[in-house]
Amino acid sequence: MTERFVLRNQLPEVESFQRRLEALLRGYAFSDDLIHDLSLISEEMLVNIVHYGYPESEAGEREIKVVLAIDEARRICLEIRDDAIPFNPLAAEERDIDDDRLGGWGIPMLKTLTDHVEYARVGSENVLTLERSERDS
Amino acid sequence: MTERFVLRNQLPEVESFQRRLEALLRGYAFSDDLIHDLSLISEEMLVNIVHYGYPESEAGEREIKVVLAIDEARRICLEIRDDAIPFNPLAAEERDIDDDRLGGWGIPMLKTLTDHVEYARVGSENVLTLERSERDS
Amino acid sequence: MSLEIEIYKSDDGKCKVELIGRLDTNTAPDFDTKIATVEHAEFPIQVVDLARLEYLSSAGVRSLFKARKAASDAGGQLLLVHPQPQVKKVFDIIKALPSTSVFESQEEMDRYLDAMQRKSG
Amino acid sequence: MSLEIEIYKSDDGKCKVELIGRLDTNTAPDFDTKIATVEHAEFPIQVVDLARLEYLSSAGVRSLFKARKAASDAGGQLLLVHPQPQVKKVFDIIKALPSTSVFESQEEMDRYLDAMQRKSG
Ligand SMILES: Nc1ncnc2c1ncn2[C@@H]1O[C@H](COP(=O)(O)OP(=O)(O)O)[C@@H](O)[C@H]1O
Ligand SMILES: Nc1ncnc2c1ncn2[C@@H]1O[C@H](COP(=O)(O)OP(=O)(O)O)[C@@H](O)[C@H]1O
Repeated sequence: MTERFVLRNQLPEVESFQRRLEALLRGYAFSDDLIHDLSLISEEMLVNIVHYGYPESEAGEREIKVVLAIDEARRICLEIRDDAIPFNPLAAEERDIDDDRLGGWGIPMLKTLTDHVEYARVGSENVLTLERSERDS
Repeated sequence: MTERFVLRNQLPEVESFQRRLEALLRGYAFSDDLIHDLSLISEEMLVNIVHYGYPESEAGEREIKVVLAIDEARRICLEIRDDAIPFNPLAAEERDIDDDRLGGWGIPMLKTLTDHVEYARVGSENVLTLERSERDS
Repeated sequence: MSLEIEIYKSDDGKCKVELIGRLDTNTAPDFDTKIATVEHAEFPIQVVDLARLEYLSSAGVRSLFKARKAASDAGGQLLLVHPQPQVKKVFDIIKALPSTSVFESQEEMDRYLDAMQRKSG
Repeated sequence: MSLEIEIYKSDDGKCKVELIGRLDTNTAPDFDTKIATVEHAEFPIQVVDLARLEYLSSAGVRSLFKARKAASDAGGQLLLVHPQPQVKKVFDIIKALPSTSVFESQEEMDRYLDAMQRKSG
């Protein structure tokens, strides 16, 4: 199954997307653990796009597109597409241990909580594709 | 093994007896559960004797004798002997559910947390003998 | 071998009392004194957190009951939460204790308080 | 889908902050505001109880760190206790977090505080 979402670039849309994503995955009987992780990554990535990708002046006027796909093996694929400034999270510098910035955790979370992530700049869009299946706990 | 204790009829003696009893049983590798229960019953019975058995004016002047025996089957026998007013806790009236007194729990605890209890008035003494072994949890 | 009593109050009228150690013949009077300092009018709901209470004897039970009665006489409530196994055992012997006053978890207690509020509101 | 923040204070300078719900991009600002109202001079040790925190995102982590830094800049400490599995997972990703600031249980935290006091006393 494939489900498409369109979000405006403002924070309340991120939260309501998370609620819909969680409900949908719950409907497919995924574990609380997996639902938590995908919701968390979504918050991290979408909030970053809203915060850093677009100029303040365009808040709420642009669209972020998300596609959720679940295949027969119950592998979940989430594609996030935005037309904001080019940014490849996989190329972003690794935080190092001595780093005393208070933030910078979103990207480590993305890497840890997914099985596979890809980034591409396609025309004027950032396309982030991530995969995740149930994990043994 | 058999161990004898003599306590004066005052509260601090009860507490220090409990500490010695707990340490001794711990030395024999009894479970925390059993140690807890025997310490609790001791507090209940000894405090009752101190409170109700002797006149206030004789506080600290009388002796309560306790014998602890552990047999080969690791059955614990505790004998409490006092020369206070005659009182048979086993004959004491059962608390009923609607009873709205705030207290009266010592005797139900005695019955629940032991395997066997006997009471005898021997000469001028109350002799309470109780047995307890490890329980499956 | 003793009891520590920590009393926490919130600005919006909640009071939480944490008991650490043993509530028994020796320590019950201290609990009686300290719990009596909490104003019922200001703190109608008093929560006694038993997470770190290792030992409870009938003298302690009596004190908890007295405090509970004082709260309800004043139109408030005293709730107990997080009893550990040895303490739960004692509550089990005292079957007369209403199930609405000892809660395994804070969540369980919250649900009870919410339901109560819905009924009265 | 939101955050409740309950702040409890004791007469002897202890402060406990309970977080209930989600600490995320939406709710972090509310936490920032409320935790800032706790005077460091009066409450040098602030304990944030996470027992009922279900969800923590990096925005929440940032707020906890900010509060922790504010406490230590003022010569105090902010300690975290009772992280639930989903929250623990986030702390595990953030390996940089010193092990002396998140405690599984209150007992573990008490031992740490006792040891600290013995060192300084
Ligand atoms: N979508 C994005 N567009 C532009 N820059 C981004 C984007 N996402 C992240 N960044 C940059 O990468 C940095 C690290 O991001 P992250 O790990 O989420 O931590 P934080 O947001 O706490 O700084 C950000 O501070 C920002 O400079
Ligand atoms: N050793 C004793 N000597 C005389 N009376 C006793 C003794 N132990 C108990 N009692 C009586 O039995 C009652 C019930 O005892 P108990 O169940 O321990 O509850 P409580 O001490 O809370 O009243 C006491 O109130 C007291 O009147």
